[in-house]
Amino acid sequence: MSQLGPKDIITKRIALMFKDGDLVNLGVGIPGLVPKHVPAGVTVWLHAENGIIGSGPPAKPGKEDPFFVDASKLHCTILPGGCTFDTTLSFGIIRGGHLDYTVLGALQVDIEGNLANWMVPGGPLPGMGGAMDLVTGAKKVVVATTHSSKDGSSKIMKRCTFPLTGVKVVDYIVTELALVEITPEGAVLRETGPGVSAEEVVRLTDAPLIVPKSVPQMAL
Amino acid sequence: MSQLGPKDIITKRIALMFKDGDLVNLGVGIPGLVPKHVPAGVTVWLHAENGIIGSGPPAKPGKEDPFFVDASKLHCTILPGGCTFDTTLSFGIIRGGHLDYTVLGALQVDIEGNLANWMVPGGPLPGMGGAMDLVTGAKKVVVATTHSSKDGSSKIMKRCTFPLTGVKVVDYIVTELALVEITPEGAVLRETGPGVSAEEVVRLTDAPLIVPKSVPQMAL
Amino acid sequence: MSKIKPLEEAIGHVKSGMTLHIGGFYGVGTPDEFIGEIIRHGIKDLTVVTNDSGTPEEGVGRLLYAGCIGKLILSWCGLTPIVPELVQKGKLELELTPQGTLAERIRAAGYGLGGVLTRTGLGTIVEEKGLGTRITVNGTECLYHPPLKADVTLTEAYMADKNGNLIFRRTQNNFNEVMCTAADMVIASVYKPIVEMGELHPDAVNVPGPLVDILVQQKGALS
Amino acid sequence: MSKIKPLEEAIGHVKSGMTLHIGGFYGVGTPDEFIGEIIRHGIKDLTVVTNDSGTPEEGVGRLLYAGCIGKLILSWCGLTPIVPELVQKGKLELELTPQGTLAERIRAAGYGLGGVLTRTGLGTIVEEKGLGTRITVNGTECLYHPPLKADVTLTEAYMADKNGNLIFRRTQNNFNEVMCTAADMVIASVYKPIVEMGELHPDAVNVPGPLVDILVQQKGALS
Repeated sequence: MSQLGPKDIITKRIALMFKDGDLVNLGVGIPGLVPKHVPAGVTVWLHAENGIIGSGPPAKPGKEDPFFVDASKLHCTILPGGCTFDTTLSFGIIRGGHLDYTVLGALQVDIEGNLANWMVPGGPLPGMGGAMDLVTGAKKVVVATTHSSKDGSSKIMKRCTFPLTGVKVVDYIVTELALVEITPEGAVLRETGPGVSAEEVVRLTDAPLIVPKSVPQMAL
Repeated sequence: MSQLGPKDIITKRIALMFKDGDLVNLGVGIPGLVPKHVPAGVTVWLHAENGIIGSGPPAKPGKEDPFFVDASKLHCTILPGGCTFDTTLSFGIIRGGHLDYTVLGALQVDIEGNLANWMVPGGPLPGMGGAMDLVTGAKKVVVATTHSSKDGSSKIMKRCTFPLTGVKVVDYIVTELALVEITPEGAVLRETGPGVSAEEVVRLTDAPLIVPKSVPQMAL
Repeated sequence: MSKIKPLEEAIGHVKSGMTLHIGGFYGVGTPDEFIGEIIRHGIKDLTVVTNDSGTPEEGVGRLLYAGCIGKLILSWCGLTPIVPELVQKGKLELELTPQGTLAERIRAAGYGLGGVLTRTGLGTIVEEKGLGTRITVNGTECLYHPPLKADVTLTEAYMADKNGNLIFRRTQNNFNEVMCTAADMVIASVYKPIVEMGELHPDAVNVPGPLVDILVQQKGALS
Repeated sequence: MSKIKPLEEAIGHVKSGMTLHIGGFYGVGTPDEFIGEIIRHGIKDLTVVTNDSGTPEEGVGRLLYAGCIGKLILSWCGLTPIVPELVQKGKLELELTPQGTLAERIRAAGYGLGGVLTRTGLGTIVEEKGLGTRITVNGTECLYHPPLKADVTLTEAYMADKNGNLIFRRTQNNFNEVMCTAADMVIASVYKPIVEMGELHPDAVNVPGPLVDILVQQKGALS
């Protein structure tokens, strides 16, 4: 039985998807925990919308470069082998299919691969930033989310009701209970979380999942 | 009476159009003579399609940079204040209206402002290179050409018959006999060459020109 | 004729009612002195195109709180709560645009293209609100967005020479480079002392000098 | 896993029938060793996208005279008289494209755009031959051109680090930078000795390393 908390289960499973040299963009929130789970020997290059590949750890206090922040507004550093560039190339990389993965949080996600993660109807209006570009352009779109909302309803829905970030764009949904792949046939339960049965996942999900005969647990 | 030969009349008149700081692209042939006539105190920045602003004189023998040629394949130098860039930005500068002038030769040019300068029907097929972009994008398109072909027919025609470089793109035609401006009303004779009368220009031109009451001679 | 001008003379070209491109991402690469000068002059009814609205104290947010902006075209305004207030009161027109589409719309204006064809935003509010128009090209559905040009671009650069060649540092570039191609007038606020022509590496220039009209030396740069 | 490979292994990825983007303008920025290796392997029926065909002895011209090319998409071929001969014999398909449109078509593929909208070529042979399709957008007539992607991009760079970050010198860049965004595989021929990561200035990089798959060190670079 794993000792990992829900967010670490989610982000460790996602970190294990990457192969050496992959280029990855991480959204705010849970996806920010992914880097600490990348296995030794695998180098993942982080991409930031404002024009960085290879953004490194936060700058030490007093050493902040006033001309250098990451996409979360943190004064960051650059790793050896990294580089910077303008917004058009940054989004060329995103939209041109050069990102191996984008990992994003969700307000809602559904079994058709629709994602809503930028706006709650009637709520504040922050703007979509680069999220619509990321879900449209990246080779693989991975949603990192707890399985249920605070009210107990499942985050994986039959159909999103909030304004969408992208239509039929999601490839994988990873929660602490399940790794679900969105396929043309439907949402397939590929793995369950540590100590969780397929039946349990199905019971805690408000949308039909395709359950293969054998569903392994995540190998974390 | 000017002592200048026909090509120097043409290119000196064109050089006098520029104001300090103008960005200019020069085609092959006669336009190459323009720089030597730019007046002292006026700095003109030359743009080359392959990604140069501020290309300077040819490199000295033995000092050629193998990674540096201008758009005529000559190993050139760069002037202080010049810079280099890729083809997309180079043509962004051309197509985005950032060139103050492009000066081009002509096979044919007509009073509607159509230009044919890249292909003789049945002749060799060199390709349009950047000429179609230049005539479409530059703020002012100036055609530099001798007034007549070798067979004695005028280069300024009623209607071009060769494959066009651009439709209704020419602003000025400068020959050793005339400076003609293409306007929505027609081709207006603005100036005559040194020692040439308006009547003479009209007689030597196979297309109708609008002749204002007073047509000054070029002030060279 | 020198391109280097005092701050007040440079910003004298910015008039009420104009459309401005303003560079910056979370304030990095935003020309702060220009923002202050616009507020000081009481310029109003600006259409501002920018990545984000910064905060009430930083970047384009300062213009919002000072009441200088009539229309805002950007991708993110999450830290300036005045935006929904002003929109609700009818005092601000807001056009939320995906960040990549915004950059390409500006580039299309600067590069003389007829517009942008992108799959980003298909089936979302971007299409529903008519910001992008669905068309089918080459067998693929896309949204068409028109070019987005400004009267004036306000940009910040790390280094410049007297010809206006600009070099940015790290993430200072963001929208600045492309915005310098897409306005009738480009005004740059330069961090480091402006150098003589020939002192910048010609291959390292981000924005060619002829695209830049006016250079303003930032205060303190010569210290 | 190192991106640095021997010449023969690198060009082993180029197969007959493929579409190649090949950088260079009058041979400057063209990876000469790659051209030689393709000829040596007898690769045929290539579709080559490039600015110009160089000369019989230089650049893409060598591939033409060696009979490696079935289709040529470029803006200029004035110094390779074999082109009209091969076209007349039906042995070569030729697509002449305005240089700026060619660059934007490649960029559209690399940047995930739906195509190019340009006024260049309106009313010319470009439209008559159906290379561009006239459409009206935003009240303006344009030609639409589809994106232009390659299986492999062959590029030359002045400097590179082991992550594949590339820097070009002077006019070596031309189509190289944009071509590196628009192919399934990018192979770079590097002039200067390839350096460790961290040795290139991060703001001076022209092509980010993750876009580049294979680096080949040019012969003599280590001398």
